[in-house]
Amino acid sequence: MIQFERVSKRYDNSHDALKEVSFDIAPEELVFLTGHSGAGKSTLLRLIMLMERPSRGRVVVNGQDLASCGRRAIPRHRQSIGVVFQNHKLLMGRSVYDNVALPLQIAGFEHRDIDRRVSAALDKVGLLHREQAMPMSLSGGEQQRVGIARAVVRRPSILLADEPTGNLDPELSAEIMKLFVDFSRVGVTVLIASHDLALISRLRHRILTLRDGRLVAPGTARGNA
Amino acid sequence: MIQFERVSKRYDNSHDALKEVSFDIAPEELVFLTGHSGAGKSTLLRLIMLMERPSRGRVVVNGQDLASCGRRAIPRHRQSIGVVFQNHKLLMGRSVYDNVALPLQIAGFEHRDIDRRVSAALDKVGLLHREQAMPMSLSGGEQQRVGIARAVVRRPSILLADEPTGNLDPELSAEIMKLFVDFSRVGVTVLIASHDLALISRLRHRILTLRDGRLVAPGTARGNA
Amino acid sequence: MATPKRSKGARPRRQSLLARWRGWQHHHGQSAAESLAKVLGQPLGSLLTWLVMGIALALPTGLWLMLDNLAAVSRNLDSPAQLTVFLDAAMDAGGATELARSVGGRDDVFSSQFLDRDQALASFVADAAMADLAAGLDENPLPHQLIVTPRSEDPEAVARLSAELAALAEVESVLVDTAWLQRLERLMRLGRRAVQILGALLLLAVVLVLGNTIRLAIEGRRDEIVIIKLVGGTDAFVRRPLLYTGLWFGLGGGIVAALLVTAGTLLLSPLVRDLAATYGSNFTLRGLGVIDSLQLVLLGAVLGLAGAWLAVARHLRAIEPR
Amino acid sequence: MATPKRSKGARPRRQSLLARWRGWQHHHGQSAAESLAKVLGQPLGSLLTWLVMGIALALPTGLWLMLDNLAAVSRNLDSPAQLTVFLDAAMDAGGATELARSVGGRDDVFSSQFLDRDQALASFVADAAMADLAAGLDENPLPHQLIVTPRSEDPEAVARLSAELAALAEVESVLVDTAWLQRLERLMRLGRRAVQILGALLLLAVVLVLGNTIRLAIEGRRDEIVIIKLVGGTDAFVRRPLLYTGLWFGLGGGIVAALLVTAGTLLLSPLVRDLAATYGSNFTLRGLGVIDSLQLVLLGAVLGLAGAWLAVARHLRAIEPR
Ligand SMILES: Nc1ncnc2c1ncn2[C@@H]1O[C@H](COP(=O)(O)OP(=O)(O)OP(=O)(O)O)[C@@H](O)[C@H]1O
Ligand SMILES: Nc1ncnc2c1ncn2[C@@H]1O[C@H](COP(=O)(O)OP(=O)(O)OP(=O)(O)O)[C@@H](O)[C@H]1O
Ligand SMILES: [Mg+2]
Ligand SMILES: [Mg+2]
Repeated sequence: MIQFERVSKRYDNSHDALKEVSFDIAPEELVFLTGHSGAGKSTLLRLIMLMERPSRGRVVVNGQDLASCGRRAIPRHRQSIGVVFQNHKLLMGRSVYDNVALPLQIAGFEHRDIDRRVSAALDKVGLLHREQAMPMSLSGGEQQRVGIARAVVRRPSILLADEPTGNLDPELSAEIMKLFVDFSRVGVTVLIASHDLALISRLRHRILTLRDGRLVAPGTARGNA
Repeated sequence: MIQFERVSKRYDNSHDALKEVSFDIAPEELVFLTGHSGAGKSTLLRLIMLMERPSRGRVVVNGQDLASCGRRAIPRHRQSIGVVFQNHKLLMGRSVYDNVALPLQIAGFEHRDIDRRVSAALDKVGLLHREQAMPMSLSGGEQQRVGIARAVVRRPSILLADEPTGNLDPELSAEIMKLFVDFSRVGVTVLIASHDLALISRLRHRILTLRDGRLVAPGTARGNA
Repeated sequence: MATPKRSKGARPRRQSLLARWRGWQHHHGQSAAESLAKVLGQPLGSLLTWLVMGIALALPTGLWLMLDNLAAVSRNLDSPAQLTVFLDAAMDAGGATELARSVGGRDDVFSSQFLDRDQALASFVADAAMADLAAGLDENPLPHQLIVTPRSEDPEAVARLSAELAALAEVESVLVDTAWLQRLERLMRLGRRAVQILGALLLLAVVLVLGNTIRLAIEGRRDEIVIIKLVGGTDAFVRRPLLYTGLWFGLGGGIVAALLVTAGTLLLSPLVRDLAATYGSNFTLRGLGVIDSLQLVLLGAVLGLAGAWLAVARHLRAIEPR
Repeated sequence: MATPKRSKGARPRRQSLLARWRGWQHHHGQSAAESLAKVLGQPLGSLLTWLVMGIALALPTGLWLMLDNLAAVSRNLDSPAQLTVFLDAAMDAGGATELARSVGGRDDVFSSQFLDRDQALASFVADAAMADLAAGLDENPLPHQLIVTPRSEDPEAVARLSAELAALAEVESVLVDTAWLQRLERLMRLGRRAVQILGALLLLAVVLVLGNTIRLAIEGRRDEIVIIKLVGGTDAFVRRPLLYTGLWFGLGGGIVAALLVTAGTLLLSPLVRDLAATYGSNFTLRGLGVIDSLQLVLLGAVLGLAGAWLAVARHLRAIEPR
């Protein structure tokens, strides 16, 4: 589903964020991505969703080489991916409901459909009662959960999450992780960047570890989940 | 140094974020604040730095009842407090250097002084080499560390930190926590909100735990650090 | 926390065309309503924008109206060539009438009208600059006159007629009334040039005000745009509310402009009526009609939309998610 | 990662007054430089703002210049009261000169000048509207005239003198030249009213454009303002770069306005010269001098600063950290 072939990424300031990274994530697999601060985790996720282009190498998502995906095709590509951002990236001027409904609106869903799906997604992250609140009036963890609801509301075939539990307490973190695991069970390919080594090692899924932009110990320990 | 006397905070939406919270933090003490997502940790910190006013009760900081601190006195009050925000709150249009220099500029420090102190602070969080970078080109963890450098650069008498290690790997988190502990040793009162129970229980300082806005188990276990 | 359904529905389903059309329609309605709500939600700021736009639109419109009125005035002045025939001072009214009839009978004369010396003074007085000179006269210094309209407008034919009339014994002199029009022409050219300069400046101003406002609106929504692009919003989706914002600003600006021009006309028209009255004219200032006003509002809307489109085209691409 | 120094320096030291003053000065310099860099950094956007402001400033200035020029013209026209004494048609030049001398000897007459009928026609011709009428005359229909300047400007005295002169046997009629000025006065009043309306609209426009631009600048910097307030920035600290931004916009606008007015003057002046020439006048359009231009630029800067101050006062308070 997601294939990296000797991908390197050098930023303008000539910093090599990724160096010759190769891996392959099968459909419906759940993979964790870990590494120290600045190792290149977010960069890797950004390449998948075309926020950046690789300097060298090939990224293939869902059978399509992303190099062949022009500027005008980016929105469609992104619509097929659900993303939880490291810094939430919520619309501060819109209610929680509107934030979660955004991907559905973009895809041109009908009003009734949107209603139903948004409620379901917010319910999953335990925030149905804050539907009409503004993101500003939510705690850090609640904002993060709104971001998760927005990522899953369209039932994408690929789900990327960058530090989705950074602002959550251990108990809630475990619940959210379980949610991601459940998604991978119903056919979604999930890639999660996380520092919470204790939590992710407990879940026994494949773990990709980056160090200074290089993939170390290409984990093959398939989980049993 | 920081005193809460039966403080309650009710937000406009009639949600009680804090209920009758009382505690007392001695000068030069380091205290951790923990609790589930939405328990009221950030609200508590916001009351100390006058981003919110309590609905009931008294907050006394550095001997001054904050109720007596009018609108015009807020800047001076905030200048005496260093804060690490949960969502970093960096100036995206300015370089890392300028971000860290901001509190010094506000206080009217001289050019040379600013240079020296900013370098020292950035060195402490291991980002001296990214001095001229823009925050946008930093990883999540690096942004968080810039926020920490900004909070400590003026050597404030009080240091508040909201989830300062949420985006850092375990190793770096421990280092940053050690930095805070060091600060409390040289006379700074430190209050840190954190979810990382494993880490903070290892440090053996006093821990305040919030549950649904109420203080549970007013920890008195003074650490030996 | 419920577990996701174990259906194959986990893949993003392609929407049916009809559903997509409905969704598209709905987003249009929503964009229009939301941007309107936002515009109305900060009434003072929006009023400022409307006023700026309205003033910028009202000024060229006002000047255009002024030119229009001037043209109406000059059309009144722009009568066909006429000969004023001054008769011998000794001639009396009866003889003059006789002569008028005989001149009127000529082939090359369309009409010939006897103008009594008292009448002549009166019409002289109607000519502004002379009114007061005449008012101070105790006795009419003018002779009887004939007002002769030639059949042909051709300058040569007019000159020939003029010479022949001047040769008559009863005629003192003949005046051909053309140089005066040249002078007016020159004055009007000056006015037109001045109005051209002002008009050009002001149209530029309208475009700039709009472009600027929308550019700043885009900058203010930078975060929003980035986020929408990140979750897969197309350029059209991002553009829509901005275009509606431009539309609302333009529409409001057009309405303000129509109101300003109407107010200006109302303020000026008593003065113009007074002035016209002193010249014995019943000329009244022509204001903006209903249709004109609607066109002005429409123009505002179109300019608003166009300005928004330009600003969006220029600035939207620059905003890419990081 | 170094450990913090174990000094008591961990408390925020109060800065010495001198150091604070230096820091304050430095922040002023920095705010000025940074806001200028930002303004120049997006040259097109800033140019737009400058043009909008420049146009809004140039229009009232241009109108003011126009009025100024008109006033200069009317000052030429504004000669003291004069009596034109039309003599009996039968009187010859010699008798008229004699009479002029005797009238000139009167106590209530300042000067009395004999105007030959041919001269009179010539001066008649100089009066624009009549030039072409006269050009068509074969013979001079005017009698000899005296131009009498009364010693007193008092209307009653002038009226008495006029009556006494009219009673003389040699005098046909006397013309008192005042009503003509009333008429010009009325015309000027109309012009002034029109210019007042336009000027008011345009000054409003300047203020609005500025307020709007700074308001949007504030909104664009919302995040920045919140963060600065969060780390203890005073209102003055937040305000400073915004005020400088207003200053730069105003200054640029003033410069653009001066250039526009100068360009407009240069475009119009040949036309005005031509027109003046047809009236035998060597009147030239008075443009903006160096001092005037500098004042305009200064006015722009002051308005920019004032507009920024107003916008900041209105909108800055609303931005509080959450
Ligand atoms: N736009 C950019 N321009 C220049 N350098 C960048 C840019 N984005 C990221 N970097 C650098 O690339 C490196 C990898 O960044 P990345 O965000 O991928 O790290 P990360 O693994 O997500 O770290 P964290 O856990 O702290 O979020 C970092 O050193 C960062 O400073
Ligand atoms: N401005 C606000 N208006 C209304 N409710 C608010 C506001 N700010 C916070 N709340 C609510 O108050 C509660 C406590 O919020 P707070 O941010 O203090 O939680 P927290 O302990 O910091 O949580 P987290 O660990 O997720 O950051 C939450 O339920 C939140 O939704
Ligand atoms: Mg990252
Ligand atoms: Mg919080």
